[in-house]
Amino acid sequence: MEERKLKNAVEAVIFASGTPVELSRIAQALHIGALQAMSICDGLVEEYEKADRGIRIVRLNDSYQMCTVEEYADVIREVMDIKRNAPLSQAASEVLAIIAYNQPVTKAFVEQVRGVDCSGVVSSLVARQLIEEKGRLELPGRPLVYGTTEHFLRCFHISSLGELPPLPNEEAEEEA
Amino acid sequence: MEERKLKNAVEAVIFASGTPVELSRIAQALHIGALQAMSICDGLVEEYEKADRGIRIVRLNDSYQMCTVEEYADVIREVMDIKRNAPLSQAASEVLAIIAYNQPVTKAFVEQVRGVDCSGVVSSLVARQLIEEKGRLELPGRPLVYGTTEHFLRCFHISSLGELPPLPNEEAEEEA
Amino acid sequence: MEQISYKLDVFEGPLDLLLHLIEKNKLNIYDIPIAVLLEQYMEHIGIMQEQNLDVAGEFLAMASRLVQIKSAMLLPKYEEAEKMREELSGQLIEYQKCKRVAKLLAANISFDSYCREPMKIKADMTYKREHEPAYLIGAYLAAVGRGKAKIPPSQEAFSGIVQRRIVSVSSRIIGVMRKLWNGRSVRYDNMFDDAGDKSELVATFLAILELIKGKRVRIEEEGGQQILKMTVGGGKRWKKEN
Repeated sequence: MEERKLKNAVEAVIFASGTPVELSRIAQALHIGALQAMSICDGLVEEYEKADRGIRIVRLNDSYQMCTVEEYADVIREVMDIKRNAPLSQAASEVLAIIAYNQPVTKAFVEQVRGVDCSGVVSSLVARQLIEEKGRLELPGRPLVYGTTEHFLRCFHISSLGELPPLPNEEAEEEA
Repeated sequence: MEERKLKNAVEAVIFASGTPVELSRIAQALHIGALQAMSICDGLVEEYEKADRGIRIVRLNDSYQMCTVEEYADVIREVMDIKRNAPLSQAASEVLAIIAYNQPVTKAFVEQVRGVDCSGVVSSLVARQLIEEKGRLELPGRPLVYGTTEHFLRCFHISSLGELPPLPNEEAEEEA
Repeated sequence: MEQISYKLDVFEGPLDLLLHLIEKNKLNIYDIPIAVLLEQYMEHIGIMQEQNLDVAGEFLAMASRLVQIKSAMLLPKYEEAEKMREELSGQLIEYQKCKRVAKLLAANISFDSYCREPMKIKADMTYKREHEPAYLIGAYLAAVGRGKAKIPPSQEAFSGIVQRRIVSVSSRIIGVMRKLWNGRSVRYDNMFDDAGDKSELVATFLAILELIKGKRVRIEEEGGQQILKMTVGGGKRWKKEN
């Protein structure tokens, strides 16, 4: 397939999938190497970005997803008749912060840091697809551990956890 | 809203909707007239067409919809196929096993065993035709009960539920 | 306006409240004056209770922890108290950091970007892989834990825990003794006649055991029936004690 067609095929695949598509799956379906697939995908991301459009492509870990630009959220909500997503409560953002920076982590750990029961908040974050189960610890009781999702990366405008802002005190240490 | 932003907003709306969007809804949400809305939409259709891309916008009566270019249908199908062929996640296999050994069983039962919400996993197992609804319990709320399917038997190389491998503790009880 | 001041009184937990008090009173988080903090904390708990706010168990647990540290500091051996105080201070610093990061997250997270549903192509999602049956055992054990299948208990099993009425054994000791007063003898079975529920039954039984062990009552057999009697003198001693 020629370069132009490959790029179009990738665009079509990312569009059709809706959910994030792994790079490896794109490469496999197009019978091309992972490196070539990556360069096509990153090229598309850039092209969308530059063109100032209503939709864009984001990279989330090793996956790509097409989504709308935030600016047009009000119009979308009106046409599709959907409600604005409630902002995170203080409790939810605290739990999310602990999980984001310590993952994978048990609910018990989160509760120890916050000093209160967090079951309700944890399940609501799972329901909002910001965190998910990441297996169990080989400890008595075999507790579940949680981590953040790709949806979290997208909502936070980063491509990987490595891009999370540094913790406040780490910054201070660096300055010192 | 300036012309450029209007066009972006329309693009975002048509993308996010998935199903065809009526011109009147677009005009209403953008607070513009039907004629202006139509000229923006038709402009977008043309722009996509000219650019030779993987996705395009089509007009159906008075609605607009974004879809992939037919040429790339095979690649899309292949990517979706790879997705459907993805192995069961840890959570999915746990839920499947609990249902297999305790069927017919409610989602609430599964959630009590695992200690977490399982709605997403249960519906994905239904979509993958490994489990199905098996009626309702005569209890308050008349909860649905789930059981495994015949497709499940095939995937796990058994011809009936009686052939499910015995669980270790049941074995121990029989020996005792 | 009342709404707002009410909202200010709601804390995420005891650590949140402690941080608030430390900031308000400009206390040193690295060298917490426990007595001052405890006093402020209790005052606040009192206000919460006055406003009929639901004071969660965690707040009360923290109160007793502060009391414990404070009293340990009165002891000549100070190290234990110092350790507890450092632990609390460490926890508060950690939580303070968590709050800062949470603010940063909340400020930068946006739910305004929308994606679309996967395109509906005729593809059926039927699972295409195959597994050996033993795969299921592994998954089952992973879910319930090796060895014991944790099957959810029935609804009634909880009622005993949730709705249990606490019946003290000593109250039943008094009840048993009353029945046997003045040398009366009572059939063993009849001792349980007025027991309203399981808790009371158990408490009565324990009370009888306790009394037999203390040689206050004895069980005799009369005509195939178990009769409970007070041992000589037992009654008087019991009366004196009361």
